[in-house]
Amino acid sequence: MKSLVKFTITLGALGVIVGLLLVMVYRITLPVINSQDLKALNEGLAGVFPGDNTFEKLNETLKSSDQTITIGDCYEVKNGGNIVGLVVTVSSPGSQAPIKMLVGVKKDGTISGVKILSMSETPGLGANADNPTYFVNRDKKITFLDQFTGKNALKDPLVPKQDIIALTGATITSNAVSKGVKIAGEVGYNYLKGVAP
Amino acid sequence: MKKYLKIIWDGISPANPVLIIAIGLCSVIAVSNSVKSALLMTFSFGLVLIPSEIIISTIRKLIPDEIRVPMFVVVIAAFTTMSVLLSRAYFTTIYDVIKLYILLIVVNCIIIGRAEAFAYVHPVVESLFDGIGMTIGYGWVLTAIAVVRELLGKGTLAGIQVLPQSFQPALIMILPPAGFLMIGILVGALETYLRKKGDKK
Amino acid sequence: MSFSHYLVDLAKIFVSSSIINNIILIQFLGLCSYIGLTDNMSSSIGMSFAVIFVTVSSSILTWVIDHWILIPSHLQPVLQITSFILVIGSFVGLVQIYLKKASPNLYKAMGIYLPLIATNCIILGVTFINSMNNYDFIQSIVEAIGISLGYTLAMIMLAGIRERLRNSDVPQFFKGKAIAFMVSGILALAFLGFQGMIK
Amino acid sequence: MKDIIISVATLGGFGALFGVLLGVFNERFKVEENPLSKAIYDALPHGECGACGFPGCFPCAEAIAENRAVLDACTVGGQETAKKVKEVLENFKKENNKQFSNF
Repeated sequence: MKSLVKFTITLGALGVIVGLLLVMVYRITLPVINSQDLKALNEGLAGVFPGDNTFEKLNETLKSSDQTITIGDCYEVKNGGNIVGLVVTVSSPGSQAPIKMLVGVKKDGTISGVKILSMSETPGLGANADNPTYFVNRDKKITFLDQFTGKNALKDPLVPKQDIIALTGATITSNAVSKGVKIAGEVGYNYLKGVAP
Repeated sequence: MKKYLKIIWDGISPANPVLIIAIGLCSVIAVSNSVKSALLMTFSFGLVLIPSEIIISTIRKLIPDEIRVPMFVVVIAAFTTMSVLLSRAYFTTIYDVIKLYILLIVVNCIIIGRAEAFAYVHPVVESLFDGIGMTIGYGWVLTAIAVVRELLGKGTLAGIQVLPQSFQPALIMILPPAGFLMIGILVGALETYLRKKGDKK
Repeated sequence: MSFSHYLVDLAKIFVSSSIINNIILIQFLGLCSYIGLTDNMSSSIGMSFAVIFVTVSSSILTWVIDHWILIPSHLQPVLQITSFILVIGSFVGLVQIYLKKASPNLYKAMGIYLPLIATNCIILGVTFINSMNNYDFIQSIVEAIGISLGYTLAMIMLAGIRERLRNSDVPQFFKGKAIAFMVSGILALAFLGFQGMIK
Repeated sequence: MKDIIISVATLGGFGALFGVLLGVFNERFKVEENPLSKAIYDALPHGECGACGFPGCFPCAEAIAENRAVLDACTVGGQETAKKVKEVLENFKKENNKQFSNF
């Protein structure tokens, strides 16, 4: 009987103390983390859709044609009042966990840029997807993600080993990123066709 | 002072976590395909192991023996989460670099292995040195494997092109199975070295 | 989606978690007990049952915590790692005490590796994979069963091979753990063949 | 304020719940410890390295207690551990000859 009381108190007390400490640290760091994430998002949006545009979050969520790919928040890209494009947050299943990306889409469906927000691929293999020093084309210094810029989501197949050079040793990651970009491009094109013909 | 050096030396070769005790292999194989990620892994590994051993060692008297496992894991997990939150808020540059490895470390067996085997039965200062010894022991094995795998697999060393372009890299070396083969060779080497040293003594 | 679609999806999760993405030979998690215990068959089987029990029961309880407490309260980034590990560590504590009484020699054979399951990469890995892919309740149980059976498969395979290796002349350099690593490397290569089986 | 309550309640609550469960299990599945192997275990360096062939130091200590293993089975410990183990065995033998004999 004695050990039961001892265990309950020790483990319970540890839980309470740890719970308190964790929340305290979380409360101190939450505002800072949120401002950092906001800054990163704005940088991401600007990076994915170059030019001095304003980004406005859509309140409706768009549907993706492929069931394994989920579409997150989308941002309308405005330049001087008229809509010039859409930035789509898309997440497609990577080797262990979903890969979350920002994909910029112009009105005619061409991809203006891709940025990976979060992924948990193996370092040195899949994680090379957003590695700035890993070039698929060494002399032109094109990284894995730069390949997508300028391609058209409707006309080009966007499939590794066809028009996209895959990451060495990480076929699953390459397929996941390419499929995510393709679906995001189609969703963006269909939305823009309806809003700004 | 000599005692502390012995503890550090234990971590490096006679009781090397990866090669002899054979724990913490999960991250060694996954991460040892480039020298850069190996060094970053060792850095973030030390960042978690050394404080964890110190914390466990300070509160070791309060932990009843029968439930030491749940207690250890909660303390270490809480400490890791707090350091992740703090580094995500205030040291963002470091965080972006080591964020992939943090999850690998939380599940790493060495931390619990050392908490259970060493920190729980030794005073704080010795635990600190054991943490340092283990980190160095873990680090040199990881980097040794990473050097060989990156050299043969990509022809580069820490990203710098070392072997001439004509060298056709053996892709297998960066793929994870090569991690197993490399550790096999290293374990064989260290055990023969220790066996020879043992016979001489 | 229709019920048959759902079943196909479950089967896909089971096959991919047990064989295609085998937790040991492809994802390289849980290697500590894999190398440490496979030098005798009975402790490998004992360990596999302990892992199956702890994995399935932890993923049930962690799914409940995740979806009933953490997600509604937006406290996931803070509490997730610690609460999952508290559950897993406690289940391991229960298994440890139970095994010490039920089968003492199995308990002795597992030695240090039994407490190591607590942070064993597999179990925390499973709960994290379930949470990141936000599987629903049934899917996370199927994933847990799949992964722990994949673990058992790899453990028994290596234990069998190592037993045969004991009476074959392994070069002196590779005696003991070294040959286990080499064999596992070849097994991992063989398992690479399953990649892309499910589109 | 709400997040503090939730966090403390979750971790504290589950901690206490598992405390009870572990306590009940510990009482129900009590097993008497072999005092000699506990004493030998304390003398070993707890490297848990398995170099002695046993998965961890406790199995090695029990093997020495039931003389299934030789005094200096712990290779990493070397001579001083062997000396310590010998001392533990000696004073254990002196103290309670009767109990030691029936192992």
